[in-house]
Amino acid sequence: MNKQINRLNGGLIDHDQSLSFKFDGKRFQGHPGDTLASALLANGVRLMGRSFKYHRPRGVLTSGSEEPNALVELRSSGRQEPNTRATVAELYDGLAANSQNRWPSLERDVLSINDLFSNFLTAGFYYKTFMWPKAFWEKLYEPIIRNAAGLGSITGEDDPDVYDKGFLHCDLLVIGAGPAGLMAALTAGRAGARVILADEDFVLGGRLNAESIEVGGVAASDWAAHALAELSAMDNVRVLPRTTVIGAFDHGIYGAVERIADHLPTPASGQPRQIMWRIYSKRALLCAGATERPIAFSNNDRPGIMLAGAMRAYANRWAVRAHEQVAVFTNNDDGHRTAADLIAKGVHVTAVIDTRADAPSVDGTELFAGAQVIGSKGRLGLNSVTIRTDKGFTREIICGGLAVSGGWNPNVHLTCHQRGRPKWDEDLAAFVPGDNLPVGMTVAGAAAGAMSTYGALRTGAEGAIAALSDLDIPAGVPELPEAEDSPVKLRPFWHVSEGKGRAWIDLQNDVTVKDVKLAHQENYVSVEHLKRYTTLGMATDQGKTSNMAGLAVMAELTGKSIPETGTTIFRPPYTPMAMGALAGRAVGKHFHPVRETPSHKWAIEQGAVFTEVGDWLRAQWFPKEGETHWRQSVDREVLQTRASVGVCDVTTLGKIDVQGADAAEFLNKIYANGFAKLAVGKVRYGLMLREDGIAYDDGTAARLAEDHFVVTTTTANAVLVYRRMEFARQCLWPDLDVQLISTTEAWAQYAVAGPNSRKLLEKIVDACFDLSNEAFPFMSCAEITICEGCRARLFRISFSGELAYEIAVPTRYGDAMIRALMEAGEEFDVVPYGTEALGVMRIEKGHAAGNELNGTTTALNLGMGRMVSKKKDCIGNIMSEREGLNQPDALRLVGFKPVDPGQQVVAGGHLMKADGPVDAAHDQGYVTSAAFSPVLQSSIGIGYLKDGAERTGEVLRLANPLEGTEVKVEVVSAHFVDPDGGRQRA
Amino acid sequence: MRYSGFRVIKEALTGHKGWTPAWRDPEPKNEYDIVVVGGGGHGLATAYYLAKEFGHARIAVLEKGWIGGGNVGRNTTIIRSNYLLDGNEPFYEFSLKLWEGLEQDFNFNAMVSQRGILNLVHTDAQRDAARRRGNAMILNGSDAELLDTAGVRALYPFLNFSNARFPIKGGLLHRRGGTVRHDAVAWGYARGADQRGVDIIQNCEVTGFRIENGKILGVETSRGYIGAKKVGVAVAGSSSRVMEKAGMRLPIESHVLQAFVSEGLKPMIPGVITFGAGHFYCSQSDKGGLVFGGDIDMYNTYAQRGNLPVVEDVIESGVALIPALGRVRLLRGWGGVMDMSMDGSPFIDRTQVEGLYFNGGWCYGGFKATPASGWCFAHLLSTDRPHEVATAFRLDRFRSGRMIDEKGVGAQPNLH
Amino acid sequence: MHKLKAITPLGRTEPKTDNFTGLSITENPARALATLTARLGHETACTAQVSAFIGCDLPGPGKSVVGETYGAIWIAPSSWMIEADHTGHELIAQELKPVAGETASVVEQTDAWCRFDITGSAADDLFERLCNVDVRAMNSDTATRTTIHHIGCYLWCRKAGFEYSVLGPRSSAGSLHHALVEVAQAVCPV
Amino acid sequence: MIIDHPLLGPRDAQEFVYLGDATLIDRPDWQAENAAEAFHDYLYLRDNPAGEHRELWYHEQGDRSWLVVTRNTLTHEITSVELARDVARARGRGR
Repeated sequence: MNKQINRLNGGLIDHDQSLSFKFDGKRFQGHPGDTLASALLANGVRLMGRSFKYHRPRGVLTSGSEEPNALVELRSSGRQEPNTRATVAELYDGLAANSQNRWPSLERDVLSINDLFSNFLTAGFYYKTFMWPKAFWEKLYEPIIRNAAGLGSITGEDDPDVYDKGFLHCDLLVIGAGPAGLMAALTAGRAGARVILADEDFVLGGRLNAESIEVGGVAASDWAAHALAELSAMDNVRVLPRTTVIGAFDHGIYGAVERIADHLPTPASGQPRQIMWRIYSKRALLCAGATERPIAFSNNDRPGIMLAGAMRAYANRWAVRAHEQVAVFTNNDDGHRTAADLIAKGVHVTAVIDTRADAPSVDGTELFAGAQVIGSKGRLGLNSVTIRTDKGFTREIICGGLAVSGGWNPNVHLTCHQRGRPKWDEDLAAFVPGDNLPVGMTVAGAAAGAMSTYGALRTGAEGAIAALSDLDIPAGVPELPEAEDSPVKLRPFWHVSEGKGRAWIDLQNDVTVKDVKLAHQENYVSVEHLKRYTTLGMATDQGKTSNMAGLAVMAELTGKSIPETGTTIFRPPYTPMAMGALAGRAVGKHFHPVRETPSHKWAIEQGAVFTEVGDWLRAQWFPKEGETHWRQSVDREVLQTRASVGVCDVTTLGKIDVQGADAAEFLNKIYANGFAKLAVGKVRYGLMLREDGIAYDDGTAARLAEDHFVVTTTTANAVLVYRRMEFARQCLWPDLDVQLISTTEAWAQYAVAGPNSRKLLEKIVDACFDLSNEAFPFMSCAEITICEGCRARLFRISFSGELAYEIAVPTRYGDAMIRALMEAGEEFDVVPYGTEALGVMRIEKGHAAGNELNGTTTALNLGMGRMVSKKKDCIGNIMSEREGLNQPDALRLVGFKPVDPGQQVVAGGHLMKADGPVDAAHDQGYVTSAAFSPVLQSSIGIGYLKDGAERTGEVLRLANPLEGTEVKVEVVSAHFVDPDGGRQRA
Repeated sequence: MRYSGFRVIKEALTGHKGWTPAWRDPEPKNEYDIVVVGGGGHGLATAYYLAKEFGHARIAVLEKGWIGGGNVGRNTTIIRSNYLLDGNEPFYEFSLKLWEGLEQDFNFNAMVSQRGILNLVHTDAQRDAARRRGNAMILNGSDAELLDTAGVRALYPFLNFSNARFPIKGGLLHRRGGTVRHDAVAWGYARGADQRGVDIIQNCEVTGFRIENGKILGVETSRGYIGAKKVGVAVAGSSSRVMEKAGMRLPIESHVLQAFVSEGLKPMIPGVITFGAGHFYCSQSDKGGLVFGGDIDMYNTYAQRGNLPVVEDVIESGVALIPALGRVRLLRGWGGVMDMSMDGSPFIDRTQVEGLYFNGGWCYGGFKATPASGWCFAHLLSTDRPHEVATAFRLDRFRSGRMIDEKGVGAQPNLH
Repeated sequence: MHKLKAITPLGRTEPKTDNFTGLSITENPARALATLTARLGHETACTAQVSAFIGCDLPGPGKSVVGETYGAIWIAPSSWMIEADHTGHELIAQELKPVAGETASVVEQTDAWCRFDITGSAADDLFERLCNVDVRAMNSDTATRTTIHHIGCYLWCRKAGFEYSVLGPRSSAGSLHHALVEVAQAVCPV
Repeated sequence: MIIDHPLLGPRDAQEFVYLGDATLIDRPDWQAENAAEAFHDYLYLRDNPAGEHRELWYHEQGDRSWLVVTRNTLTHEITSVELARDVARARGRGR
């Protein structure tokens, strides 16, 4: 058991309770309130990771979500999370993490050899080499690069956790719960507004918890806790800790991820790991604080070198010293706070090095004003830094920790998510929110450049009042607590020029000052080119601590100002977020909802095999005992239907109820063929075109009354046809009296097909209805009753080509009806058939379906050219006349039979002349659908052939080079079975 | 300067002092033979081939912002030649062949990596369509293989085979498809063009065309008037805005396509996978990030940003296909503005203005087309005749009814 | 009575109930539904005649009403879903058509929908994780179309914060039920 | 995005299906002499403005109203939302 050698007293951790955790297999102790990073530091662990490119040893740089260095693999198997920032990973008992991007161990990483060759591996070096020999890139160079690159790994196992999504609504969304956010939420909450306060941390208060200051006469962290207690007691305020607002989207919509269970070993039973909230806000106040930036100097990346504010936060909040001896390197007064706080905590501060010659004095340590750090020593952790004093001498300062402060950058990220640009503030030497903010967003606190505690409290309150006043919610001006209000005193200083080693800017992607210089030298000067060429700011931290320095160096080189040099665009998410949260519960079997047909339960009892048709599950075939191959089942279903009778659930076809005085006129415009004169009690096949003249959908329309039709659509197009019909009704012909409503789900509909279908139905349909061919001929429809009074609809239509009906009852009776049909049909050996047999029979009849209606074919191609009326206004008829669609050799739908009956016609094969070449230039067409016809005992197919109507009898080659087959096929009529349609009219 | 491994070593040993600018920043001249409007991938490639293959001098590329800042700088890096229709496939096959020799040709490592593209199929109808497409590809000289479930599993064992809403029934594998380091394409062409004397002029926005008697004379720009014998416009994403200045209305709408990258991971996905039951495709970059995308945001926009519903839609599909992705973190999303044409296919054509040529309508497929687009546009600009693989990309094809509609969804750009 | 025996949308003979701490979810197949859509130019007459028949005013956009026998939800301009007890009013469409006459189109919709009644103090917590409706601001007697896990539904607030009905497509009853129950488990910790 | 539905108030754009330019309401006269050319322009050519755009959205997961939304394609600001049926009548598509 290791001792927590760097643990101090106090802080916001529970010293009385211990948590046990492992890092790289080694066991440590921490306390509730710790992060993995604070606990490791407490245990004297400075080395936490390896950099991306050179595998340099790295330690923690920050105490927050901007961390570039301390990335670990947390948890294991399906829960393994690579690239987890130790600085925000909340410690729990049993936590296990491993370092990453190293082999075999963090201390001895073989690929740190890259560092020796770093002079060859400068920015963009890979664009200039690895080109010869040509084949070596994919075979040799690239695999090596890929294996060396990447950071952590996932196991590839399924993530076992679930994620929720949710939707929240508020008047005011306050992003960040530091002094500004808390004061804003208090102000708005007290005014009665609906407020959401979200903060990424697990203890709210922001820097109030990291500083040794007082607010309102009490410790700042106590003030934060009191504020939070008041907010939590308000019904109109929702406080979301552990919640990162990841992006600002249009019209006041924000995305936020709440981490429900990341601080637990596993989520509680039934609980999601995280919730992705979509927040609809009328106003938003960004109180996201600021991020400290480092100063680059030679070898500024050794473990132990961290941001001054972070080192202070570790001491004040987490009761951890970075090391027993630390030094401070700063260009501003805030760095001095770190020295003072650490000295007060009894840490030995060996020096304060301030780049400013007029630096304020310090107590308790030595001040080097006007000095710079020009180097550092220590292999896996910092031992000392070398400084150049104002007098030009060098001195070595012993320190195991160096606190660096180059000033603070307001966290403007979310202000830029809608492509607003921040503007430059000379006093802060930083970008502050620009004028072009997302609509409804304002900014307060350090994010707005108000860097003092009092400034944050004040602007937070003012921001809330202003936002609510937009919404006509009066809010009282709160009494602001007393707090420090020190001005920012800083002299911009970005990097130390002197030094033998590399000065690191982007610590994760290993981008140095020299790399920026090289980019400049090669004219990658635009900030976007700089970023892309050097990879600056493209790591998991998205350059939160590095982008500014990169810009500053480039500005120096070009002689332009920093704002002239530009800023890269911030994009969502604010910090990396688990993809699981964005997927929510729509994964695995629940990726899409399932639609079940009315006979679903019955079909399961029959042992049916199901297939996905859109979201529907349909029975594909019904295997019988002894059948070992699906073809046996399908052949039987087809043959028995054609011989006697079969039943198929066809509920999935779209049904649209069309009523109104102008219903017939409306359908006459929707369909290419005529509907005005369809008699009541009759059904007609209808072909719908798109406005561009291409066939869109087909189905039937049944006229139940003068002013009442029921239209069917294909399963796939049900929603789309309904949408188009609404468009036609509302936008094209707004004064036609038509009412539309979908009734797809309301009716259970079964096809009853085969020569015995009438006999079967006569047993079901109530006796008062005459089903004889004379009384109810082909293409009739009627509202009837069955099974002693159950209301039903009967249509005499046929997809199979047999004498056939479709019968519909209210869906709740659909299960009983399939059972009744089967029972009544027993004497006829009735067979249930699935989509496969349905498909075989329609191919045998040459009926077009989805494969033929593929969005590029016209009525002419389908052989229905004459159906398109030229004598009326209907969608698509004008554009169907374009000459390119009416070429003499246009594709026509025809049938194909293999010359050798033992061979197979394949859908997707291309047709070539029997004696011509096989290539694209000589392509004659393609087969769209194919099946084995048990009736013809042959493979058959239908498809499109150039000038096909005139080529009956021609033998072609069906080329399928994809699968290495070629079959001779004969062109035949697509109507393989009963071409004159006698059976369906019987 | 020629790039090579030797040169890299030499420079490393001599303090990297010898590297020269990858391209110059010249002042615009008063007049050029050919002005290419648009310093994206297509514009730069056009200039490169005009100089290299068609022997032209006095060429300028005018770019409103920084070169390579359009879709060549914001895409999912995929190259492929797996189109169905004869109007398209020969063109994309030509493009793929150019990719295969590109790096040696322009002496810049763009990391062309033919790691294979797999289009998954989940239904029998999809398999039929895949077979038709695969055959069309082979008949046009490209490559394709039809895999069954086991074949897919052998390549990608971590896909959802056990608990999928839409089970994987196979896939169409196009082995020569792959990925390219996208920014490097722009830089490689820019450097190659620059070395052949092309003036690449950044921060130079074209504000108008000077046209007299139906003939182009030059372009008005934010840096003054520039005369030109011929002007080629290659500004996909902004085509309508630019061509409107020449009085043209186009069969194009602008839409935003979002794309995403995850945090870096150790190698996991060797090739490119396209889901067949949802909007999701994915590859892994050499740096380890999973690069993925899905559908466009559906509404007309010129804003280079999208909204949450599409982000969620894409990632739902991603996690449904690869359940392990739930744990992977999304690092960054971005949006690029697409020229969505009325049939989903592009234009490389003359206009009614003599000497004014148009290249656009690339939908979300412009990146893979870059070499062929540049070559064919250069061919058209140089010879006034379309290149043989680009004869179908005419602006008047809707008038005559010769659409090239791969998806078969008709005149609705957001569905292509 | 005819011989065909009904099953519930979840495929059962009796409706299913799931109970959680602070929440119950009950399948309700006992309501008959029909859509009523006024014909062009007959909007006023339709509203008057049907309102008189059902004994309460047909509600405006976003609203619902519950009368003694009939209830109504606004679903589209000049269009309502009318509901009544299934046992006594299975033929609700046939009851309404003569009342509306030529002023409206009436379509039976009973079995187009499955319905789940959700009652309990955790109802708002449930719906804020299911649909983008501002459920905490929803008033009693309002109804809105929304989507729950990609399923188009009506969310009907019968008593604000406490009593809701969800009407979803009958074919997706299983998926809708799954969504409700899974999230109920998450918002109602045992 | 949020579309302020004229009858139902603010609704997430996700509930809607987008079609395109509102000129799709102005379907040409099928009997006009230049019908073929008019249909070509109607169906295929677009202003595609960078700025204010009148466009058609369908409230599929709502009340099935087609709406004409005036939205800026650069900023996404929505300045007006009308029922498409009213717009269609105003443009003379009524009887």
